[in-house]
Amino acid sequence: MAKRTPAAKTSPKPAASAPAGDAERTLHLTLLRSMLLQRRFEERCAEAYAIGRIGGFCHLYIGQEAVSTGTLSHLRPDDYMITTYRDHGQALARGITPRAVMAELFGRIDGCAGGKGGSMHMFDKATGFLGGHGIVGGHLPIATGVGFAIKYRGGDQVICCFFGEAAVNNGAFHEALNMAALWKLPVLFIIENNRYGMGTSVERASAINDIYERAASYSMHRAMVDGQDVLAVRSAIEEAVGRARTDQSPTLLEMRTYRFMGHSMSDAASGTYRSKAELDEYLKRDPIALLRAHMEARGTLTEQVMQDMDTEIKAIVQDAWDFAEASPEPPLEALMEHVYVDTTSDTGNTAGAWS
Amino acid sequence: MAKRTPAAKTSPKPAASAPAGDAERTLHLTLLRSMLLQRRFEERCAEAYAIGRIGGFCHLYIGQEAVSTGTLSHLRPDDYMITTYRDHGQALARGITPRAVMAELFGRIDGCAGGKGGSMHMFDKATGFLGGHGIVGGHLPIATGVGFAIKYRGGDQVICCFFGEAAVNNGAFHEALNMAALWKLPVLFIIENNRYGMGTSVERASAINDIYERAASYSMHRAMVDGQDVLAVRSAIEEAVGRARTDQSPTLLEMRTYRFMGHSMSDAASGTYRSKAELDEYLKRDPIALLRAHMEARGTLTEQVMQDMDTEIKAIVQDAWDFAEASPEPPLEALMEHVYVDTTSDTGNTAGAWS
Amino acid sequence: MAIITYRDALNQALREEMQRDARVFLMGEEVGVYQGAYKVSKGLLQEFGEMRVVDTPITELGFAGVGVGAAMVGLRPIIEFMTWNFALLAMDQVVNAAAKMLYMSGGQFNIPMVFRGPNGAALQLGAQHSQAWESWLAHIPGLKVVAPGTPYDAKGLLKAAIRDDNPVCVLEGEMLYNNKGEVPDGEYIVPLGVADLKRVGEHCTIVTWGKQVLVAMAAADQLAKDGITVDVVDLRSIRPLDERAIIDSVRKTNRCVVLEEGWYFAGVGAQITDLVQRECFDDLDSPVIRVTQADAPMPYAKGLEKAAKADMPKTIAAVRRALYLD
Amino acid sequence: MAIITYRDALNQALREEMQRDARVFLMGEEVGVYQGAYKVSKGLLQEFGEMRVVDTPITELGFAGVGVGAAMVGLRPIIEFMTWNFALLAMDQVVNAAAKMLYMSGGQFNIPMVFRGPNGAALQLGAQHSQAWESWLAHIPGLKVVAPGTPYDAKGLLKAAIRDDNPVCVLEGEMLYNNKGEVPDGEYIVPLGVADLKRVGEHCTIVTWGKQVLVAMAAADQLAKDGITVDVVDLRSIRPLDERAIIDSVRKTNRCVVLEEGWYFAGVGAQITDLVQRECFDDLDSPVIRVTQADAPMPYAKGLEKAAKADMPKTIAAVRRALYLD
Ligand SMILES: Cc1ncc(C[n+]2csc(CCOP(=O)(O)OP(=O)(O)O)c2C)c(N)n1
Ligand SMILES: Cc1ncc(C[n+]2csc(CCOP(=O)(O)OP(=O)(O)O)c2C)c(N)n1
Ligand SMILES: [Mg+2]
Ligand SMILES: [Mg+2]
Repeated sequence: MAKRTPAAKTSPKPAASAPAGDAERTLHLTLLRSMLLQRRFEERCAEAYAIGRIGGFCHLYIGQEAVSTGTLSHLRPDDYMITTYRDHGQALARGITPRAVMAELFGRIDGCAGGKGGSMHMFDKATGFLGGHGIVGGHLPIATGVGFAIKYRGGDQVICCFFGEAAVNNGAFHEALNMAALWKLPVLFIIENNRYGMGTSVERASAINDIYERAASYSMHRAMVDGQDVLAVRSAIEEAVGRARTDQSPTLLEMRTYRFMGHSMSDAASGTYRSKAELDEYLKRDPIALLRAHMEARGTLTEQVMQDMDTEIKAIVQDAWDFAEASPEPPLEALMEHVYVDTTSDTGNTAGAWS
Repeated sequence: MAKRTPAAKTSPKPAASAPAGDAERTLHLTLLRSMLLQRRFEERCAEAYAIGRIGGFCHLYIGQEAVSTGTLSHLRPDDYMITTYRDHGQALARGITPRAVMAELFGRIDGCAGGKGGSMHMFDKATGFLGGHGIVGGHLPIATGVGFAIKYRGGDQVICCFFGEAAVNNGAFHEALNMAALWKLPVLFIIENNRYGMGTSVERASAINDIYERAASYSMHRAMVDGQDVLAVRSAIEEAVGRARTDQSPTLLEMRTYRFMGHSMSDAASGTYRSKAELDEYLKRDPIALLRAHMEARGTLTEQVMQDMDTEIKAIVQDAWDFAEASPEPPLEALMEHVYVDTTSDTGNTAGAWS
Repeated sequence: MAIITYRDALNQALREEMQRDARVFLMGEEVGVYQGAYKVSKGLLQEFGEMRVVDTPITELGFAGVGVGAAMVGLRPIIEFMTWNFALLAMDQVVNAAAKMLYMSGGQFNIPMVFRGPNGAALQLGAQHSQAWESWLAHIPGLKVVAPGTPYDAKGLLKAAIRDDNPVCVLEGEMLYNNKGEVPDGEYIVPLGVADLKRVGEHCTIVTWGKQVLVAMAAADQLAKDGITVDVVDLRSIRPLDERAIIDSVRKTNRCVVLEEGWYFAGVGAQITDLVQRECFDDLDSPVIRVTQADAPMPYAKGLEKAAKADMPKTIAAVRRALYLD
Repeated sequence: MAIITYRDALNQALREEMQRDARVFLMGEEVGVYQGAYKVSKGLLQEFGEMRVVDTPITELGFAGVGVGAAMVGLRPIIEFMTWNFALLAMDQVVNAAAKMLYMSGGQFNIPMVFRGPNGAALQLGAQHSQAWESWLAHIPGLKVVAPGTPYDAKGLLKAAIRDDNPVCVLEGEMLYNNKGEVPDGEYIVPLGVADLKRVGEHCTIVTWGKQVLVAMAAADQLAKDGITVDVVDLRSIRPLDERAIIDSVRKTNRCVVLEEGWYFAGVGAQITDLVQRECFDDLDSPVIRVTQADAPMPYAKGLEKAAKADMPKTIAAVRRALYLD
């Protein structure tokens, strides 16, 4: 079945023998912390779903944390990002508080979308989090539009657009990438290739397996990245972001990763469409374990630090849960709010001041 | 503006010095005749449009006759084809009678779609002409579906799908090609690259200029073809059809051609978006003139034969006009006919006899 | 009569029709290996093989078009939309190709195909996954549209849809798949365009379809406790519409409530109101009253979602209003 | 007051709003170099440059989404569909993104954008190029929908649409572009949601919008010759709907005809009928009568196309029927 090895081998990685500076340790701890937060948060989501605190569709991010973390740790606060329904991890990695994310999942008023969006539709204007979107491929043209706006205003921001590998077969992918390349827009298209779109493997859905090569159709920069290695992700992103800021050109990155859970809460982790053996193979490349091992080898992480971090994070997630549970449901008046805004642009903007 | 020379140079062409057999002469005369019929027919369409016999949008095929002719001269009667709104030439090349095509253009009952389709929507079940379609890109997935049906039934037919170069940027192109390649279906995707989608040149719409290379995204066979050279078209098609019949695999062919008229009857031949000089340059590679010169060089065509053919064809087109004009308008009852059929499949088909 | 689920009823319809006619095939996302996102196609890949139970890439526009192409040359495709929400991407193929091909071609190419999948809201799926499409689909001449509310109707209507030589949209209900009901053992068909009077009463007519049939029946039970009895006209088919059944009922009860899942503006309910006020102008004792979803995208929060839906209390209130009781 | 065409009125609106607000840009197929497929954007590329007048590839889904993205981060896009027929491909972006974003995000991201282009049939364009979309669009909460019938309304409504902070669909008419009418020289706005009583009469109300306004006016002229006078309520906006204007008129005339370009099943006209029968139940002397396109795809043949359209004779017949004259 697997025509490729679990880990891609092309990505750069700091040599294990280089001396570990303080800056490096701080960075690595930050990355580790972010990934661990996402992991522990999702574990509690599974629990909350099981007891009915969270409803609807719920897609966990466990296994893919290096992608969100490596990518978003490199963005500036004024950059933008947009993603799919599998958005909890990215919401946390981008800096939305666990409280606001959990409250959204619980459908409460303090959620980052006021309880109206839910698991699939996290939004946060303050951090430039332009939403989790539910239609596969639908947010890719939107990302191109954000890139267009950045260029229009003459800024040097970037927009990061995450999507699953199954989206690359959709027409929206094609239209969005062609325009981003044609107009040279600062968009990072990030494929989270976790090998499956629900129960369909990439080989059964795409006529080519190295899907980053699709970028050739648009003469776009492209690379395959080991999506389990947060440092590899970071350096690929660094390069792409640099190009986007200075040259305003887009990049397509295929991050090879794996989801350790089922597609959503109603799907078993293995059985129908992937084997237990395959899952076990990929579990060996847990992104958190990999960074941890790397740091231990470099002497920058001890068992104690790790345990303390874990304890602290668990408390943060518990706090998020408590907060969400205490947050009220939206009042019934909210039902008819936000269908329209009442405002108009009364003054115009001849100066081109961007609001 | 033109980043490429008018004629592509990669296509094979019989050496001018080979001896010309009878079979060759017959073939070339057939091809010449088909192209000339399309040319003269379209000239009369322009006239009919000017005096209001033809209404709506009307897209002439003048300049592109080598593509339809070279392609369709190679198909079997039981093969299928499907195309865009620029469909008169292909309808004739496929063997729909000039009478039926002209009557359709005049909106008459003897038209090949009973007057209901019009210029953009020629249809003919008898010749496997699956329609001219008006939504750019819309018929590409339909072609993939026909390819699927051929394979499903275990046949060795092919489906030829024509479309303009502007359609390659549309999502439907991407979805249709990926499925055709993934499932290995006998579909020939034929780009008629006449350099413009209305007023937008290929360079202003596509991030790459060699658009046949898009097939790489689907690991699909591909080639660029001199679309003004009917013999080059034929040999490219021969190869692709062979592959489709034996191996059931699809091909993307980019036929480089040019339309000598405006996009539709309301568009000038040059001025706004392309220069007179560019048009003049391309006029030098008139597909009819090229084949004629080739035959003259081979001693297989005389001035007299050419003139006789032209006279005969003009008479055929005049006959089509007269026929169309005499054909009645559909009766008003026709308005509500063909919205639904009244039939159901009462018997089933366990035997798999394909009807 | 066996008691089976709506899901199994659909599965039986698919299996029987695929056995009966080699031209029939099922195509869509996850219909094969995964056995259907909602397991409606369970076992079919095993029985009929990869060529007749086809998993697709996520390309609603594309595979809907593939179905149209296959139908043009003699096959009888069943296109499953994982949910109708995603069919929005395929509307060009449904409307411009499937619905218009017969007409544009002057009667040469009919399109014998089925588009099916769950329609409307389930529970807390949020704004993009909770939309009811019958008002859009039924607007389009060339399409037929059915919405079964019970296992019996689900099997019979799906079989009729598969045999029909026109494109038929079958709107199922995610919340209905587990519901059980009686389904005859032998072969049967529920003809398209024939409504079913699911309950007989005197004081008011409730016109409804699809999953709202259950809401109407529950409302009828409740109203009966107060001595108010209603006709429940289950349309089953929205296009063709059984106008006769609606008119006959309203001429009898002189009052009409239309209960629909979707939004009110230019909804199917508006069309039924139009029909009733025209054909029963002198019979109506009160205006036709419509019960619809709140005029907003669907919110995620449980309480808001509940408040948004066209439910039993709202239906009861509408009937009482039609009777000038409140 | 200058007498200018509908096309020039739209062009003025675009130019003035682009001058007024640097965030406003125009994007679509052929809007730039080609000066617009129907020349509505003539001269704008020359005045505002390539970044603000943007030619796109043929990707309705894609560039509609580009507009949504730009709107999310503070620009004010005007997306031109060469015709609304092609917008079918973009419906996912219009419905799932533009219309729902504000709601899904709990009020954080409004989408100040305009989708515009010619809607409905012109002459002999056949089945795929002759479709009126207001019934679909107005069904969707989160969208506003306007359909100007005159140059004055075209300019004023388009300006209002551009300034509105919500997504607004502007339905123009290909057959209207050359029509002339009075347009004031100074700045003005026609507010969204306010109907215009284009003609005052006694015996019947004709409710209409868009290009059908001219049909209604012609019918009114004709009817007047027989002593029948009508109110012509030009809705101008379909969503928000000026319910008051409709109700007030029908309460005066006691009769109502709804004239619309598109198909009848679940059309906007059905919604207006629903409103009228509910709000004017005791005022109506006859049922609301609807005039719509024939319930078939649009045929190409001249005579058939004419027969398919909702025209003046049919409107006159409907008014006479409402008055029990025939
Ligand atoms: C257009 C559309 N079709 C179908 C679906 C249903 N669906 C939701 S997620 C999914 C699989 C997507 O796989 P992928 O893009 O690889 O992302 P992953 O879930 O693996 O993160 C499908 C089919 C959808 N949401 N949108
Ligand atoms: C989806 C869609 N968008 C826009 C149009 C309007 N339109 C008709 S033809 C055309 C240009 C197509 O160019 P190309 O594909 O190169 O074909 P050509 O006309 O050159 O043969 C456009 C934009 C359409 N028919 N369909
Ligand atoms: Mg995936
Ligand atoms: Mg072209």
